[in-house]
Amino acid sequence: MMSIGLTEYLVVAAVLFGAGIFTMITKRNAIGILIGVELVLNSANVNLVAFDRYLERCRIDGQILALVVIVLAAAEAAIAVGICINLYKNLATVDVDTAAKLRG
Amino acid sequence: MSQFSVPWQPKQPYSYGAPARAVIALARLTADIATPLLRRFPGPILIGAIVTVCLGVWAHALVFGYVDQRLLTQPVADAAAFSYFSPSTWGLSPTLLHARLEMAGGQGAALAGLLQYLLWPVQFQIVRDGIALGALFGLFNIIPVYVIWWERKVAGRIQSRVGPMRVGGWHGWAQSFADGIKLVLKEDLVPKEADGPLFRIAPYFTIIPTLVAFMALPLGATYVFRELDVALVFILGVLGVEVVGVIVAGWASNNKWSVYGAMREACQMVSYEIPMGMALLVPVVCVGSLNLRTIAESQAGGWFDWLAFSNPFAFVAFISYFIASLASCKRAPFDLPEAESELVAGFHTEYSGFRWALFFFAEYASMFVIAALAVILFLGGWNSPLPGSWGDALGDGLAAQGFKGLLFSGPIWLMLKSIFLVYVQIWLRWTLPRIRIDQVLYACVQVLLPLTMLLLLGATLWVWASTSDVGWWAVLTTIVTIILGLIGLVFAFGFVGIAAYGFYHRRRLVGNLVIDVLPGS
Amino acid sequence: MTSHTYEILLALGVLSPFVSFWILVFFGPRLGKPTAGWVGVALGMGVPLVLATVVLIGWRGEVASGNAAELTANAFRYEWAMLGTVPATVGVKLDSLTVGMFFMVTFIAFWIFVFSVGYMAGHSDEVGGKSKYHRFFAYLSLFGFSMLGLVVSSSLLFLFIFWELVGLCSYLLIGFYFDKGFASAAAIKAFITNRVGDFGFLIGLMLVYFQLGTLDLDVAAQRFAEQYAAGTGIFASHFTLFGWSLATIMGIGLFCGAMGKSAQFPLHVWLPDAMAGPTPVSALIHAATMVAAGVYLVARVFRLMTPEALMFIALIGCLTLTLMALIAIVQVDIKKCLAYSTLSQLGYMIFGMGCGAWIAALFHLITHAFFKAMLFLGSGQVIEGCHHEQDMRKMGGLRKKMPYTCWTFFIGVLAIAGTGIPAIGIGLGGYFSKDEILAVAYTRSYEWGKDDFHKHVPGEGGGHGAVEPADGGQAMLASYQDHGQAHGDDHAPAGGAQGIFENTPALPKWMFWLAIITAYVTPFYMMRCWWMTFMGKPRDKHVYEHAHESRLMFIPLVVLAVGTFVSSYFLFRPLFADAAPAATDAAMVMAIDGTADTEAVHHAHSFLIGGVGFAFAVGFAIAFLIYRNGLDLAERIRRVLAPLHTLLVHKYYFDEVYDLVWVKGCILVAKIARLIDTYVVDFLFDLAAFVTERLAAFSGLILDNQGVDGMVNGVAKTTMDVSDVARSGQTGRIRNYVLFSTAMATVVMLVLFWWAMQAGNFMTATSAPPVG
Amino acid sequence: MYCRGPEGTVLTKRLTAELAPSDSIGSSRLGGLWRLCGWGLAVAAVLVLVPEVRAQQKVIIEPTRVPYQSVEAPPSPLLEVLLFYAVAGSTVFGALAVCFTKNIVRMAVWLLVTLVSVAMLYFLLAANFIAAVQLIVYAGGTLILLIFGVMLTSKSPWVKFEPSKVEVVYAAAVCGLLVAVLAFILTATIWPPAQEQLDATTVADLGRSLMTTYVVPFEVAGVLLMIVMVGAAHLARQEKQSP
Repeated sequence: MMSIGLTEYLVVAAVLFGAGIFTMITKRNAIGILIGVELVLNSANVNLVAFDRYLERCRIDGQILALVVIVLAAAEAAIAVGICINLYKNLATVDVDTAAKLRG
Repeated sequence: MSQFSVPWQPKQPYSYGAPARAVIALARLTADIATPLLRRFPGPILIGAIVTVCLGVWAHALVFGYVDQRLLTQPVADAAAFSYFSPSTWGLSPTLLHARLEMAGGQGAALAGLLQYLLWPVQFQIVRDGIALGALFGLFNIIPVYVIWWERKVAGRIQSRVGPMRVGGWHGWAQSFADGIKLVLKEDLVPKEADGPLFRIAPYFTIIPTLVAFMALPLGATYVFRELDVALVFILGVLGVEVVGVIVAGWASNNKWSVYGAMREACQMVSYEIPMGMALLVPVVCVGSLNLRTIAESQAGGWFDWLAFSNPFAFVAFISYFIASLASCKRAPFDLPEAESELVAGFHTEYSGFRWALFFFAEYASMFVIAALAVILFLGGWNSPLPGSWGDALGDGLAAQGFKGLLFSGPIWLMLKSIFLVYVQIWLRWTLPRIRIDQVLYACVQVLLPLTMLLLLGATLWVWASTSDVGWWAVLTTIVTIILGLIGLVFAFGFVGIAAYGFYHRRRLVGNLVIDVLPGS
Repeated sequence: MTSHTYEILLALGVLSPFVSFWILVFFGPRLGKPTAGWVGVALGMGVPLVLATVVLIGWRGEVASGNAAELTANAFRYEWAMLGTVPATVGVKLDSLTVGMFFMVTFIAFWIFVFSVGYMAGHSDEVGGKSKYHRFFAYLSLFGFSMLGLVVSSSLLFLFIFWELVGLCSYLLIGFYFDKGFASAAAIKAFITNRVGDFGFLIGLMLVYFQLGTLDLDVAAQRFAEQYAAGTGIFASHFTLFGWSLATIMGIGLFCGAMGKSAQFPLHVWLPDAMAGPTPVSALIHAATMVAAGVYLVARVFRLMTPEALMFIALIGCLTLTLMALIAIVQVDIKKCLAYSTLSQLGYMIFGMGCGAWIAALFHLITHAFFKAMLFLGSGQVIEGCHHEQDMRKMGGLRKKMPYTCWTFFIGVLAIAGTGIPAIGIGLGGYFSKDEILAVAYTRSYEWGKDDFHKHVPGEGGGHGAVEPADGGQAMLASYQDHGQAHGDDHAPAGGAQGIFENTPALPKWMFWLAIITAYVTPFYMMRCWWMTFMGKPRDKHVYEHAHESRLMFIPLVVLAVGTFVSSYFLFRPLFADAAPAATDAAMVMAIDGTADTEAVHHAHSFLIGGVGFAFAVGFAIAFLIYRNGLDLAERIRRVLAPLHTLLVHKYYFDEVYDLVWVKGCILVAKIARLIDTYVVDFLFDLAAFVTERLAAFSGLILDNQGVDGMVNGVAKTTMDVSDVARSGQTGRIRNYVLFSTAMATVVMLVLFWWAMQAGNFMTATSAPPVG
Repeated sequence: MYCRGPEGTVLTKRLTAELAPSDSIGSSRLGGLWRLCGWGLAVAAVLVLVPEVRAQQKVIIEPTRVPYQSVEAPPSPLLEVLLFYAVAGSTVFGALAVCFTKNIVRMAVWLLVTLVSVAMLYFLLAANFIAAVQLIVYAGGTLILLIFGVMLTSKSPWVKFEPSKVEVVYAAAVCGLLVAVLAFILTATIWPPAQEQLDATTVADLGRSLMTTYVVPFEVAGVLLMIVMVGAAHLARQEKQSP
């Protein structure tokens, strides 16, 4: 316990991942699901930066990939919020179960 | 009790607890001691305080430089793996310290040896951090208090009034303390329909990021709590977190006006962070570092070496940054989230007491942070406008160091310049009307954003051209620098001149107003 | 000044119109009607013109002091990206060709911009109630940016990028009045025709990329020569097509681009239609930018051309110059007449390039740019003045109403006709440039292969000093150099060219004669155009009364008229003659200087003085005789030569043929396909259906009820069961899907983990070295 | 018999009627037999294929590699350990709070806690720039966007949509299992020993990498951002009022 290494960070990331998945499963609000996705992406980023720090062959690469993931996450959030707003315009709610029907 | 009859049940007088009573007593004591002195010698006290602070800072620098040199560096040099997190120096006993000093040579005089023993706790990083945090927290507290007081004074003068005059004596110097005591003692109301936990926690979301920003903000070459290589981005980031508090406050109030205020804040903040960031990239491109100390030290040497005057793009970027930063800390004319006339104070409509005060602390502290950032990035940081060569002529003696610290660089210069920019913010607030939300967004997306993009491109090309070996480019750069510097000088002297004129003719300017009969004017 | 200084100046000159473009795009509507135009003039071309002047003066000094070659060699190349193993470099190609072209483009375009301000002042610029005024100048600025970028590019890749930008700008500008059908059709036609040519260019570019392994012009030329010496790569004998080596294909491919942009013979159809754009645009396209780009391209890639490719170029140029000149005779639209004359003159330039008259062709490009810009602006003045009347038959006698336009136009006519007094050295424009092309062609046709011919070749033996600036007094310069300057003296076959050009054939004589004949046609149609417009009696009262001149518009005319005089007299020719040595690394350049005194020059001179020395007088005289008294005589001649006239009026039916072959051909193929679909495919379908139906009806009673039904129902029920199981997961709710996929992932992870544990080598780290 | 679910009842009925015409024609006796055969085939396929896949997997997963011995890592400095556990604790706490909070704005606030904690993790990992970017982009941008979305789409702060209890139980089971498996695998893995005293990656190194090795992802990300900007503006645009 007195030695902080790669494993500790990866376990934290795993818990973040599990929490993100759980959020995605148990939320019916579209934005809640989005929050779950952000958690999952963050767990991936923690993994990447941890590998960057602890594995010699991942130097720089991990951080670059993490940067790209952050950019992608921002883009994804912008689009997803746009979709949520459209959903709200069309269905007057952001409950994803309402959006499950195929009929327009 | 009261001689008025009121239709509701009057509240029983609240009996204050011991801490509150202590605070009140302390405040009264302070006022009792300071008031006669301030009333008698306002000018000498002010100037003396400034000089004392300067000398104190200089003495602090000397002492800590000595500590670093004698106590930290020598033992650490033989410790193979010293890292910031390493606790290797935590438990160093005086005996061991003495032994190490003996090993190091022990050429120090008796006074030096005494000093070493007196200062031995200071060697521990954790102790030093504690002291530094305390100082930082004090600074963080004192800045908003006096900026608020100053704002009220400036507002008064602009509106041909005198502002607070009573509390404490000389120009109401204790007004903000009194307000603070009042606000702390006021009832903390939480509306019934509000989202309680969020409502309570929201002010802390605004104030903690500002405090964190102070941690990475250098006030001098060595006066920084943590020197980060990405300090600029870090400060931008934490100031960006500040807005969450405002939004959460607006949302949790469960009040239409508050939600409107919060939405305006979110909209405005997210928009203006982009031009602000791009304007800040201009000095980064010019200097090639995100480290604020590197950026400030690259401008050492005098007025004409300041970044704003070295490069036309940086000059415009400075102005763009200043405008965008006004918007990002919701100062007038961009104070839409708290527009009193439309939204009845917007996001903090429902707040009262201490939590309300926290919002204002955060606002005035972040005003100072953005002003200091502008100073560090564009206006030479802690370097004075005097040419550095004059200082070099003084030599390196102890007195010369003090003199140089006073005149040529040091935190006092940064503070003076930052306070001046804060003053400009206040000045703008009391002279400009608030603009509409569509104008706010128009100004961002269609004016500032393209402008800052062009500035970044231009600055890049400028830097690129400066690396070429073309002879006349240096001539052109010099000419541009001189022109820009002269423009700045004209503004500075014009400002001082107008201020002096106004001060000299202050009675004539306001005509036959009550100012003539009020005390202290 | 160092070479970096020149590069920075040129790069700033390229970027300035780009900045102007963005300013006009963003702030154009706010700048308002005249201001936006002046911003375009000042920033779009004024700044580049100043820079170009500075560079030109400086560069002349460098050439005079002999520093030019060193500066060219020291040019900076920035490695922008690696395309595989081929670096894509950015840089300024710093030589006399660039400097001269840069100055020409900026000078002409500047005055066209100035003219545009006046021109657009009187024109409607609104579409749907919105002003497009700023957009016009934004497009012009972008056009300037593209063309200047094209000129300074050191790499074929960037040349191609700017090339395409030029095409785009021409599309935008030709279709400026896009709400009018004919303008947008013309724009599309120009764009598509250019795409055809660019396809060839792209093929050539790919060959350069794959075979020469570089995109830098200098390196490409060097490798070209190396590959020739080694007989490998593009010169390998197994790579041939129609008997052409791959190098020839590459050269022709690159030339295809020039064919599209410079509107050479099969792809010339877009240029007359491009008159649909505003007149300044026509001037810009015809004089300074678009069509010059093609000639410039050929000049740039001249070192990558084989003799076969050059012969192909000469053939195309010859056909263009002849056929288009003939069409110009019968045009009645003033702008179209000028357009066809442009085509013909471009034919001369390309023909000159094909003959090896590299210097003369570029010289002709410059002189032509000046007087053609002036002619077009003059025609714009006329059209503007005559209330948008373009038919010359309705004009006449305008000299009184617009004297400046009339006489500047006349100077242009003199220049394009090659007017001059032989043997004295007084002449205008084409008199020097076009006749030099003809002289080179004459040499290539008649003197080629004669034993004594090469006696006149100074520095024979392949030395690098074979070609010197023409004003240095060299008589005839015909240099044949191969790759090996270093060992140039090792092979000096007497009386024959060396290296790649030892098999260069003589120019077919009919090509030369066609060019000579066209030299007579040119003065005729130009004089006809001028006379019909300005002289004689007014033929349309309404037009005549409306005619007037605009001050802003005739200042450029006067400036360009002066420029025509100046440019004719060997101002630019030495510059290109200086650029020529760089072009002869692997190619052949011939130049003929009138002041020299050798036998071959005498031959050429004596022939040309007799042959075309007074062609302008003949042409003018014929035109004068026919059109002296109005159009009656012309009408009679037309009736006599009706079939020929019809052929020419219909432009040899090119549009019709293209319509017939390509458009109608496509429709025909589609129709045939439809017929096949209807009668063959559908028939087969119907037949199959019929047979199936009968078979099913026959077998259904026996097989269907028991076996097939049973099987089908069984399968259906299985499917139903499976889908019932699968459907329970298909809730349409995203969170259920996440749940399932997470569960599955977990299970898979567990299984893999289990197997790995079984295998006994659980996920050991791969990068660390094994212990022990 | 195939009509399940409250939503798709009508549709499913119609589909069922169309998919099962044999009912109207009259079911054949052999149908049941074929059905049995179908199921048998499916089961046989699974039985045959799984060992096959497993055999192939074996080939891949069993390279001749010597297992590494575990190297005892040196103990980390105390402050780092303390800070790590504090920050990791707040990260995990924030993430779990996001899971179990019902109110969407409170979720966002807990997400803020998580994001800031993750930024602090990056600081501990000596990735200063990523940490600052995390603060700017996530905490300062994405999160505000999310709250903004909530404000625009929520009618009242107390509106909640809840999934069924069973789903929550399933989710808890699956996610718990996932985390447990992941944690077990991660702790069972022997990682190569960490580098000693790595300096913080400088921004200059990152920038140089972005401009050389990773220039294509960098440019693609830029293009993506532009597309997203246009797309988001398009998605959220106001519908034009018909005249």
